This record gives sequence, structure tokens and C-alpha cells, in this order.
Amino acid sequence: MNTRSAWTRLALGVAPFALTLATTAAILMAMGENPLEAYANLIGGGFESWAKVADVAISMVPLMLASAGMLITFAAGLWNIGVEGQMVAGALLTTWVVQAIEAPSAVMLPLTILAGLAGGALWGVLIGLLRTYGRVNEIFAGLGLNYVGFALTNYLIFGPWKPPGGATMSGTEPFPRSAWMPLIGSTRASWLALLLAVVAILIVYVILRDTRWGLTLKAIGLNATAAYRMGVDTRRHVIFALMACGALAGLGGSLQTTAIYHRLIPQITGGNGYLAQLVVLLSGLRAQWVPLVVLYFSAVQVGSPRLELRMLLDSSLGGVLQGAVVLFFLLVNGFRQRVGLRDR
Amino acid sequence: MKIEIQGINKSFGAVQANADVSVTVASGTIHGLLGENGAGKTTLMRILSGYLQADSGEIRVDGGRLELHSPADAIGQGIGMLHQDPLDVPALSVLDNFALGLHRGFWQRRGRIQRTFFNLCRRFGVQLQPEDRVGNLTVGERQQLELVRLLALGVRVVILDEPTTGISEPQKRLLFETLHRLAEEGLTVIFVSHKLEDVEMLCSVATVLRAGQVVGELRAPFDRERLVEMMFGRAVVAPPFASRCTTREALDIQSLVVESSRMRMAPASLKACAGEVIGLAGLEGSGQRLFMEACAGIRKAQSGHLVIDGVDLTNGRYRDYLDQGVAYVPASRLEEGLVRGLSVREHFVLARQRAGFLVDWEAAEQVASARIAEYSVVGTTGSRVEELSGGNQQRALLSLLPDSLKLLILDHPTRGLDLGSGIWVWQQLHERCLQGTVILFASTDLDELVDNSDRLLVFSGGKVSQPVASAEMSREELGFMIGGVNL
Amino acid sequence: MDSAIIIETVRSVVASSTPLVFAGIGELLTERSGITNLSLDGSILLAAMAGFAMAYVSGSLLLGFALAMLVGALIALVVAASSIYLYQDQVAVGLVLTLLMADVSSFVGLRYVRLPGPSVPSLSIPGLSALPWVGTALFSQNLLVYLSYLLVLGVWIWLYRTQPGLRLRSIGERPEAAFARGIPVNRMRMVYTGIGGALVGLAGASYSLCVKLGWSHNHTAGMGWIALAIVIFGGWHPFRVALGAYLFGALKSLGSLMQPVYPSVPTQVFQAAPFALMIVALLLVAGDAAAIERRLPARLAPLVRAVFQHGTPAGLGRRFEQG
Amino acid sequence: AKGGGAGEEFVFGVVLVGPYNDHGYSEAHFKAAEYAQENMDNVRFVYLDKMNSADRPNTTMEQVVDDMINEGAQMILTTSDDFAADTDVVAAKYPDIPFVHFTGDHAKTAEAPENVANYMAQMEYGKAIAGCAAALKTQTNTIGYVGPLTNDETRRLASSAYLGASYCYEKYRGGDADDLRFIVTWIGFWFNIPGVTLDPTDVSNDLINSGADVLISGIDTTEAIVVAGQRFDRGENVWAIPYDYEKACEVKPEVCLGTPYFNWGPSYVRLIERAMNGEHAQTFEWEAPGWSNINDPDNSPVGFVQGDALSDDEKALLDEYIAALASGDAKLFVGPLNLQDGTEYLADGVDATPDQIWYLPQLLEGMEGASS
Ligand SMILES: Nc1ncnc2c1ncn2[C@@H]1O[C@H](COP(=O)(O)OP(=O)(O)OP(=O)(O)O)[C@@H](O)[C@H]1O
Ligand SMILES: Nc1ncnc2c1ncn2[C@@H]1O[C@H](COP(=O)(O)OP(=O)(O)OP(=O)(O)O)[C@@H](O)[C@H]1O
Ligand SMILES: [Mg+2]
Ligand SMILES: [Mg+2]
Repeated sequence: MNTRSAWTRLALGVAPFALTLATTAAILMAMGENPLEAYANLIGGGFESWAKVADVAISMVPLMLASAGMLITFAAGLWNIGVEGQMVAGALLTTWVVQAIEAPSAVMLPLTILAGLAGGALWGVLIGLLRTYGRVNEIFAGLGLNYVGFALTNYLIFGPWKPPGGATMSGTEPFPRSAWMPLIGSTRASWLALLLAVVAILIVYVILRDTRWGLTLKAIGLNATAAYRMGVDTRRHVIFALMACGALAGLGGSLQTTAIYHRLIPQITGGNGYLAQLVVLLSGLRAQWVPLVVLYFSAVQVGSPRLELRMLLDSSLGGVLQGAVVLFFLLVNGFRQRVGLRDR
Repeated sequence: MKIEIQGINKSFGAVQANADVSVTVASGTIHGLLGENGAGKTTLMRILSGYLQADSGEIRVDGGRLELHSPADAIGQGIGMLHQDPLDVPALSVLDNFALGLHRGFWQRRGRIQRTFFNLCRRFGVQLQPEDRVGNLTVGERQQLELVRLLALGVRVVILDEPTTGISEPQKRLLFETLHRLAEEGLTVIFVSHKLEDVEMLCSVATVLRAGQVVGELRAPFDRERLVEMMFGRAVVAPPFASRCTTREALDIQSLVVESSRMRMAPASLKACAGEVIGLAGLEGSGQRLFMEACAGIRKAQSGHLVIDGVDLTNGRYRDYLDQGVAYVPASRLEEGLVRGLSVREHFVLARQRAGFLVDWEAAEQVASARIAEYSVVGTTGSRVEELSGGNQQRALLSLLPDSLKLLILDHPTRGLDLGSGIWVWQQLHERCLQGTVILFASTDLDELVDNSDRLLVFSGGKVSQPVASAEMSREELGFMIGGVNL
Repeated sequence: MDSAIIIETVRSVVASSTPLVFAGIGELLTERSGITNLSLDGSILLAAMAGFAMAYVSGSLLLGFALAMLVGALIALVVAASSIYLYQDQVAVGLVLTLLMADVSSFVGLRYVRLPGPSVPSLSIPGLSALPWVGTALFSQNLLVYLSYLLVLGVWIWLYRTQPGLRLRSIGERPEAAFARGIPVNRMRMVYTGIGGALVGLAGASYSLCVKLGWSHNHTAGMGWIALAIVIFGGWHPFRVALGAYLFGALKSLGSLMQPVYPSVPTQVFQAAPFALMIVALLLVAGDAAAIERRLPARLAPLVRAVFQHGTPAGLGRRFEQG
Repeated sequence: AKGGGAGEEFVFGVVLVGPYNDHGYSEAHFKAAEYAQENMDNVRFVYLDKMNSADRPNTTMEQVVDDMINEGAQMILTTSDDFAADTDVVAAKYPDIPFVHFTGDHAKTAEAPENVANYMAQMEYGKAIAGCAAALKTQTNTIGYVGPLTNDETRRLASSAYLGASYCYEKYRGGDADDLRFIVTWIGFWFNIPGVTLDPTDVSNDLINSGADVLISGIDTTEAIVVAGQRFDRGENVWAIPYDYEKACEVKPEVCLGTPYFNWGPSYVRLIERAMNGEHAQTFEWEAPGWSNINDPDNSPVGFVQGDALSDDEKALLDEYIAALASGDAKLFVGPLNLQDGTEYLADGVDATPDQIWYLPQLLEGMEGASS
């Protein structure tokens, strides 16, 4: 097989999706459901109206930010499972600011953005310190801190930040309007949040492509010892990378509170930290592909409640559709490499 | 056993490592295999030992055709190989390494294995403790272990790929004695080396490879010039060493003590003048590496002082060392020196662009292309470093060094390089001395040490000698000091 | 607390940690061969679901365990094969499988949520269970617990007393050397990853058929990560891995036992404790064993070595390209 | 619930917090929706289960209700305490759609928009009966309570169980209530969320290890009875009282002392009828059991199924207690009662007001466990 021909490349590009559809269709048919109906419902649920499109758009925001951050840590060769915790930290600091300060939107919104950036960055530094000075693998440091973050959220919601009417799992009191990100018309989408996500992706794209820092991170990811010998302070840059990722993810968490839920809820991250892992892998670690991949993920997410209402299929089908594509993408990639190697 | 290698071809991508190679090795002889770097020696031997599969060609043993698909097949046929770097498991004990692959049974019968081990050790005068961790042994000891293991397997053909790069004179003598004895017992030995005197001492026949092809075969006694010409296609002579030492004191090391998890070094002191070359002699793992790393700022010293050009750098940040003009060139180039996956150009950005937020790709390209031309690196600025050959990787690493340096530290600067490349590297280094750079280098090659340095520091088991002028040292004496005598 | 409570608690801890022992030992075998199977959290979930569903439908515990082990082995083999034959990053594939299998288990297992099904019976060992203290705590258990004792001991013997075990240790440490000694490295890696995966599957079924009976969404989530951390904490040594599993079980129990005792401490503290303690445990063993050893009196050396020495297989996670 | 004809069909949407088949709280609501669909003409329901941020990250109540209304829903029932704030927000967006939020009180406090009603059944009595059954059975004089999260409702229900237990322990077993241990361990949510809550399986085991031989479940799912059944199979004398769902005893009848359960069906019918007739209003209902027969499926919102593990004598005593509750001879929240920290809650002989019961600030004196 000639892996360089345009047709082959197209076929290999489409293959992960085709394989995903084929496997899920097989499962659905085994369960006695009509897969075509399911897919139609899913797509319809995501795009049938402008309101739905707006829903898809806004749910892309935190995932884009988390993915943008994760691109940075990926460049440095880090498996940053701790993005969830970083989002939590951003959301917590944002909530604290909103509760502590009374101010008009023009002051409040920039403050919440800063709080999100700072909260996530601090959390990232914590993981970085554990990793560099504590020699704890970042996977476990990040994961453990995720759970700590959730416990902290619950503690705050049930303790110091409980609404006057009594604590529930539904979260804190709603934020005042001054802390709501401005919406597009009557939709749920916020233009400012979208703008922030797009800017973040662009910044990360430039950082990784054209800056010395991006190259430094790449060198650390590929060979930390050699990078250190060339004069790169590897520990500091690992911490910086986690900090930068944390800042973006923290902003994502912050926007979950100010643009989507308008309060702090227990699982404020919405699982976007874990999904970002899939997004970044599926984008082949390239920033320019992230928005498209996120669009797919968000559309599946927004479309799946309708699938359930109409066909009584469990929500986990959405997760299967997301995860399977990434798995097949990796496998097809491997297949391509294998065939490519034989070619030579 | 008589071995006939016939018409072997082997390519890696575009590189043809072996082209129609045919060699015949008579039974009971020690057969030399020579050639410059990248000539294809290791590849050929790996094919013979089942580690690699040839693209075409065949191997006959005592007239019968061999089908080798894995090292297991080769060992089954009585062919064993001692690899260029000891191919053992450092984390396991000597006895475990010895036993690994030796028996097919289920239980590990330690008593029986140990008896076999001791018997062989006694026979060949090898002294190894069965419970030692192999990672703690010297390279020489590891080679001995490998050899003993191969013999226990009952091999009839032993292949040794550059076995003398990391071992001491006494160890080398012991090895050669053993090999002679084996040959007398009827074993066939194939000996791969760059060192002509080793081949002269040991072999009765030598085959020379160049660019993957056999260029000829000579019998003892060998004509040195002819061998060199066959290897390189021309005569190669090293210019005599001329000291560039000045009177200005540039380096002052006072009672430096360094320790690692394995050893604690005795205090070492050294004063060197600008332009001086100091060789660090000793077996691998005798403390040279700790010493160099401390001098380079990569490792903290426990006590003592390091003063460069009047600036006390002791235990400063690594960056301060770099800024002060200290550079370190590690022995394992791809592990510690270069970043696999990055291009030559990107290396120049990392090593040389210190300011600015965005990368100045144009400037990087200019510097990179100028430097790789100057250092005759075969490759482009866009080549990834792992695509370069070993010798070219070393050239690239040297080309990355800043133009002016106060202290240049090199670990085995010519390890694995052939004669020609080695001479070229030393020309470059000696030129740096003209600018007043102090050079510290470690090597296990006595010739390299004596021929290229002003003075020597001898390391042995963590102890360090006073600096001695290399011109006043005989190789004999040096060999004893390395072995720990008179230190 | 009186001794009866302590003995009963220890007994519960041993029983409820048994799946972690299986998963930890399984991952130990896999990692000893040089492959990191990071899919544990998802594998355990899917295996728990599949094992329960099969036992529920067929009424046979054995079939349930068999299916779970098959599921675990297959997932592990995907990780190994995509690394060995398809050049993919083991960590990436493992993570994707973790997330994917959690959803697959929810989706496929929907019909089996909260159904009462068969469970592994308990069985006191005559004689041993009459011993004071340890009798009740260790030998008045169920069959799986005894199986886990045997497994830990067996794996130790395998690793340190047999030829195949020596070969296993070598392929994870230095695959090149093992290959040169005639060991088919990649084939062995597939085999051990499969076996390790099967044990992970066994862990899943132990949850749904023995420890946390039945199936529900995310029934065992988080346990796979704990098992992975325990392997590191245990320094890839079977006894220490088992000890790590029991320690973790004890900490979990402490969380619920301490809550009524300290009503003023926010309950969330106890809830997050296991995972926070996971980090602390890893911090503890991350120390430089040799450096610590040199600074302490020689008498303590064996203790330090036992606690801190971590034999990360040197070839872990590294692909090996056979010639 | 698929398909269905057009015409004057009335569609209502139900949002469930856990899986519809959890054998607990959510399944009880799901069965109620089915009950309404069966017992009313031309009524159909759509539902979405597992509506909690762990199972369904990133799906907001607003999106769900939008989708339900798209599917034709004319009335929305949100069935978990957790949905209080979300219900208010969404109800404001759809002022013409009747909303009922179960277990909450925003209609009472008028925090909610006009179109939100609250409904809750007086499970206090169900829990008290459960406590009584536990007290009748316990051999170790120790009762374990597996609590969900801590709030007004859960404190109220745990305390009710304690009051029922104390009453029966003194009255029918002749003991001193001070000798009865009542241990509450909170898992942290309505059901297990790994890594976030304590594992109810562990909690149940640890309660038994601490000496409790009867477990009363306060959570949405069945772990307590599952664990008790497992320990029973080992030969231990332990029992359990599950919660929420009428058939929860079926998990392990041998250890089941009974189940207090919600029978939301009749209330669903009444609330839906009211909405169909355009009479929906901002009401707060807190309905007592149908004392004539608390297990009447068409009448009583709270019931108690007696379990197989009760002896006939115990069943008779339990019936006696139920009758006493019905007649008002046995009262639950009546003084003297102190709060856990020793402050007075009710003076001697004083009946609690409904608000004092609804907003119980702490566990009661005599109970072990955290109050918040
Ligand atoms: N990636 C790296 N490669 C090589 N050397 C490094 C690297 N990272 C750090 N170093 C340096 O190597 C040396 C040894 O590292 P180590 O962690 O043992 O430092 P340390 O002296 O104990 O310092 P610290 O007190 O910060 O832990 C230190 O000087 C450290 O700065
Ligand atoms: N695995 C490999 N992949 C790609 N190229 C290889 C590989 N092994 C060897 N080569 C290339 O094949 C050629 C011959 O290499 P070989 O190792 O046989 O040389 P050699 O004669 O042993 O050299 P040296 O003296 O440096 O050890 C070189 O150009 C080398 O770069
Ligand atoms: Mg340190
Ligand atoms: Mg070679």
C-alpha cells in the first residue's frame, strides 16, 4: 500500500470514525435498536436549532481550554491527568472572588478570569512540585489531587459556602448577574467565553510552533537530561508547563461557573479534564485540530439526552462514541506506521 | 568449527551496512575483523549471532547451511557473541545473569548453577562474587562474566565486538590469555577491533571491511601501514602532541569531595593553567565521572572548592557554570547530549539562542549550516540527530559548543570513533587550547591519554593520584596505577 | 476499641482488599515484563460487569470469573499489541481504554444494575481458623481470599525461584540482553500482559461477586488507579504489593470508622483521604534508598531497603524492536 | 414509553437523580410515573435518569428540560433535593409549564417561581417504624444507620429512626434507651460516587464490625442489605432495613426486617390531574401516611413492608406501634428532647412545630455521628 497517496490518507483519516460507527452499530443492533435512528437522534439533538448550536458552542469552551492547556504539558512529555483538579481550583478561586467582592460586571468579569487563571496555575504548580521535587509520577500526583479537589469543593459547598436555605448537592447560591459572562442574544452561549477559548488555542499554537519556550518544552519532553545539559532548567520548566496548563484549565473551570452553571456545583469540571486527554490524543497533539475534535465531542454530548428521551438508550453511549474514535485513531495510526515501515 | 559467510547483504533503510560480504574463518583460529566506524562489522557479527536477519546471503558451518532466526538458534548451533556494550541485565545478580538462558528446566537450581560457575571461573582465573549486582561491576568484569556464561553454554564460536574499549591492561592481558587458550582447545574466535596492536597481539588472520564491503584479508605478521590503508583507503597519521599550556592559572580545584549513592571519592586537588589538557585515567566507574560532573556543575560537591579564572563556582547553579564558560560533553551522546527527535537546527536554537520570546529561525539556520560545514557533519540542518551516524553525532555535539570556553570537559571524546575521526576530533580540541581553554577528558584508552594530554590524574576505586606529567609516564606504570598500585 | 472489633475489622479489610491484591499482582506481572497497562480502572469495571452478568445469567460463578478474566486479558492484550506491533504509546492507549471501558461497562451493563445475584461463599479453614487472633482474621474467609494468598506466594516463588521467573525479570529489565540470550521478548511480553490482564479481570469479578456484590454504574471506579499506585508503592515485589493493598484497605476502613468518633471533622476529609494518602505513600517511597541508607545507622539498613528500595523495571514502558 | 398517539395526550417529564433501576429512590419515582401512565387516560411520560454531575457531566437541567419540552412534555417533575436551585431557574424560563419539585421547600419559602410546587411525604413515620423494627430485633443493642449527605431532611429522617428505636426499645423490650447505641455514618451523597463519597459497602461492613447487628439504610441504593446478606451467609446474626423502594427486601429477604418506602404514584396522579385541569399552583405539601392502611397502593404516600426476618411476635409489636402512631398515642418529636450538643430542642411535653421538624439543625442527643 502506498501511504502517501491522497486517497489512502483520506481513507485512513476516516477509518477511525467508520470503525467506531460500525462497532457501535453492531452493539446497538445486538440490543435490538436501530443504529441509524440513534445516529440521527444524536445529530438532531446537537444541531436541530440555533439554541442547540449555541449549546454545543458553549460546551466546547471548557473542553477547548483544558485541551489547550494539555497540549502544553504534552509537549513537555507529561501525562497531566490532573487537569480536572486544575479546573476545580480555577472554579473555586473564582467562586471565592464572586462571594468576596461586590462589583459591576466590568470589574467583576476580569477578576473572575484572573481568579480562574491563578487558581488553576497554583494547582498546576502543586503537581509540578510533587513531580520535580517529590519524584511522584505526575499521573498519580494529578489524579490524587483531583480527588482532593472534589472533596474540597464538597466541603466548601456543604460548609462555609452553603446557601442560606441549607446545603445541598446542587451547589452554592447562584452568582449575581454581574458575574455572568455576557450571552449571545437569548441563547446560553457567551461570546466572551468563546473568544477566550479561541484566543487560548491560538496562543498555544504560537507557543508550540514559534517560541523558544515551546522548543524548550519539546526538548524536555524528548530528552530531559540532554536539555538540562544544554542549560535548560528542566525542573523549572516542567513546573511552568504545568502552571501554564493549569492556568488555561483553571480558566475553563472558572467559565464553568461564570458562563454555564452560574454557581459552584460539586463536580464543576464536567469531566472535561479527562475528556481533554482524549481530545488531545485525537488531534494528534496538534493545536490546529483541537477545535474540530472538540466540536465532535461537544456535539455528541449535547445530542445524547435526546437519544435517551426518544430511544431510552443510556447516556454512556455518548462516552463510547467519544472513546472508541480515539482508540481506533491510535490503532489505525499504528497500522499506518506498520505498513509504512514495510514499504521501505 | 569452520565458518563460511557467503554473500551477505543487509540494509537499514538507505544505508547498506553489508554488501555482498564473504569471509571464511578457519576452525581453532583467532580471526580479526577490522574497519573504520560504520564499516559494517557489528552488523555482520549480529547476523552471524542470530541477532539480526540478513537480507540475503548464507552462513555455513562445517559445510552445512545455517538457518538463524534468533540468538537462541545461534546459541543452539554453538555460536555466541560478546557485544560491544555488555549485553547483560544490570539489575540482576552475577549468578542470575549467569543462569539466565543457561538452563531450560523449571526450578532455578542455585547449587548446581553455582558449582558450574565456580568451576569455570577457576579455570579461567576469573574472580567474581555470585551475589554482586552486575550493575556495580566494571565493564571488564561484566565482559568476563559474559565470556564465562558463553563458555558454560558450550559455544564453539566466540565473537567479541570491541571487547578492549573499557578494560584495564591487566584485564586485557587476562582476556587475551583466555582467548589463546580457547583457540588451543579448538574454539573459533572472531575478534572485532579498531586497535591494530590488539589485532597484532592476538590474531592470525584479519579481514578488513570498508563501507560494508570486504577490501581484503591479511595474515600475521601484519603490515601496519597496509592495514591502515585498507581500512581508510589512505594513510592516517596523528600529528605529534604539542603542549599549548600557558603560565596563567585558569583552574583551581581544592580537595574536592564528591559522592554518589555508590561511592564516595577521596579528596582531589588540581591546578591547571590556561590551555592545558588534563587526562583522567582509570577504569570505568573509578570516580572520573563523578569528578567531571562536579567540575561541570551537574553534581554537588560534598566539600572542597572549584575556582575557574578566579571565580569560585563551588556548588553554584548549573547555569552559572555555563555562563562562566564551562561545558560538558557526555559519553553517551544520544542519552545525555542530544535530543532524539529534534533537528540539528533546533539544537542550535536550544544551545545558543538565549534571548527573545520567539525563535529566530533564520539566525539559527545560518549558524547551524555554517557550523556543520565547518565540522564536516554529514547531514543537513533539518536532519534529526538520531539520523546521523555515531561519528557525525559526536561532530554535531562538538559543533554546538560555544566558541569561547574556559573549561571543556569531555567523557570519552573518541569512544567508538575510528582512527581518522579520532585524530580529527583531537585536532579540533587542541585548537581550542590555543584560546586558553582548559580541557579535562576521561578515557580508558591509554594511548589516547598519553598522546593527547599534558598531565594525567589517575583514578582507582574512588582514590585520585597527584597530577603526573604524561610524558614521564610509561604505559606500564600507568597500567599499574590504574590497577590501584602506587596510588 | 476492644479486640473483637479489631479482629473483625482486620478480617473485613483483608476480604475487601483481596481484589486489589489480584489487580496489583496482575499489574506487577505485566510491568515486570516491561509493559505498563494503564487501563486498569476501566478493565476492572468492565470485568466486574461482565463477570456479574455472566454469573447472573448462567447461575455459575465459575463462568462469571472466566468471562471476567477473558475480558481483562483481552483489554490488556490490546495495550500490549498496540505497543509491540503498532508502535503506539502504552500510556496513551491505556488511558483511552480506561475511559472507554468505563462507558462500555455502563452501557452494556444497564440491564444488570442492582440485581441480586450469586456470590462467593465463605469457608473457614478447619484448624487454622481456630488459631487465636489470626485465625478469624485470616482464615475465616472466602475462597477468593485463600486464592489470593496462594497467588502472592506463588508469584514470589515464580519470580525468585524459577527459571521462567528469572526470564520474566530480565525482559522487563533489559529486553536486549534477554533477547540475546534466546528469550522471545515480545512474545513473552504478550503472554505476561495477558496473564496480568486476566488477574485484573479476576479482580473485577471479585468485586461484583464477592466484595461489592452486584453491579451498578461506576461500581468500582478509582480502584484501578489505586492498584496501579500500589504496584509502585510495593516496589514491584509481590509481598509488598499485597501489603500495600491491605494498608490501603485499612485506611479506607479508618475513614468510615473514625467519622462517628470525630463528628467535628468535616466528613469530606475522610472521603478524600485514600487518594491523598496515595500521594503521600508515593512520596515516601520516592526517596533515594541508597542515600537514606548511608545516612542512617547500619542496623537500620535492611529496614530502609525493605521500605524504600524500588526496583522500577528498567525496561518498563520501553518498546523493544526485535531484529 | 415509546411512541404513543397524538390527540389530547398529556405528556409529563420526570428527571431522576439516580439510575431508574436502582432498587431505591429513583426506581420508586420511576414506578410512580408508570403508575400514573397506567392509571390515567392519554397520559404518557418521558424521563431522564442519572441526572447528577458525576454520571452526566456537562448536562444542565435547562438542557434536559428543553429537550423534554421539545419532546412534548407539558409538565415537569424534578425528583431530587439536588434539583431545587435548577428547578427554580428553569421554571422561570418556562412560566407556563407546571413544575413539581419533590422533597424541596422553595415553594414554601417562596424562593421559587410561581409555577413551582413542592411535594414531600412524611417519611418520618416510615423511618420511625424502621427504627422500631431494628430495636425489636437487635441483640447487640447497637443499630447502624448508613446516612447519605447531611442536610435538614437527612438529619430529620435519621433522628426519626432513632426516636422510633428508643420508643420501642423502652416500651416493648423493657430496656433503657440510654443503653441503645445508634451510630450514624454519612457517605457524603445520595449514593456512592467512587472517590467522592465513602463506599457504602465499606461503611456497612464497618458498622457491623463495630457491633451493629441491624443496619438501617438512609441512602438511595441497596448496599446495606447486600452487605448484611453477605454477612448473614457467613453465619452472622445481622439484619437490615433498606429504604425507598417497596420491593427492596427482595435483595435478601432472609435478613430484611422491612422497608419504609415511598409510594409516589397516587400523588403523581393527583398532581398531574391538577395540572391538566389548569389548577396547578405554588403549593407546599408534606403529606402524612394514609393511616387507615399505610400500605394501600392507591392512597398512602408512605408505607412500610414488614420483612421476612421478623418473627410473628415482632410483627405484632410493630403493628401495635404503627397503630399507636396512627392514633397519635405515640408521638415522634415530643419533648423532652435535646440536640446532639446538649442544647434543648423541645421542652418536656412540648410538640415540635412542623418547621422545627423540617429544619432539624442537628442530630438528637443520644445518637453517635456527625451532625454536619
Ligand atoms: N533532568 C536533569 N538532568 C540532569 N541533572 C539534573 C536534572 N534535573 C536536575 N538536575 C541536577 O542534577 C543534580 C542532582 O539532582 P538532585 O535531585 O539529586 O539534586 P539535589 O542536589 O538533591 O538538589 P535538590 O536539593 O534541589 O533536591 C542537581 O544539581 C540538579 O540540579
Ligand atoms: N539498527 C540500525 N538501524 C539503522 N542503521 C543502522 C543500524 N545498525 C547499524 N546501522 C548502520 O549500518 C552501518 C554499519 O553499522 P555497524 O554498526 O555495523 O558498523 P561498525 O563497523 O560496527 O562501526 P563501529 O566501529 O562504529 O562499531 C552504519 O552506517 C550504521 O549507521
Ligand atoms: Mg534531591
Ligand atoms: Mg560496531
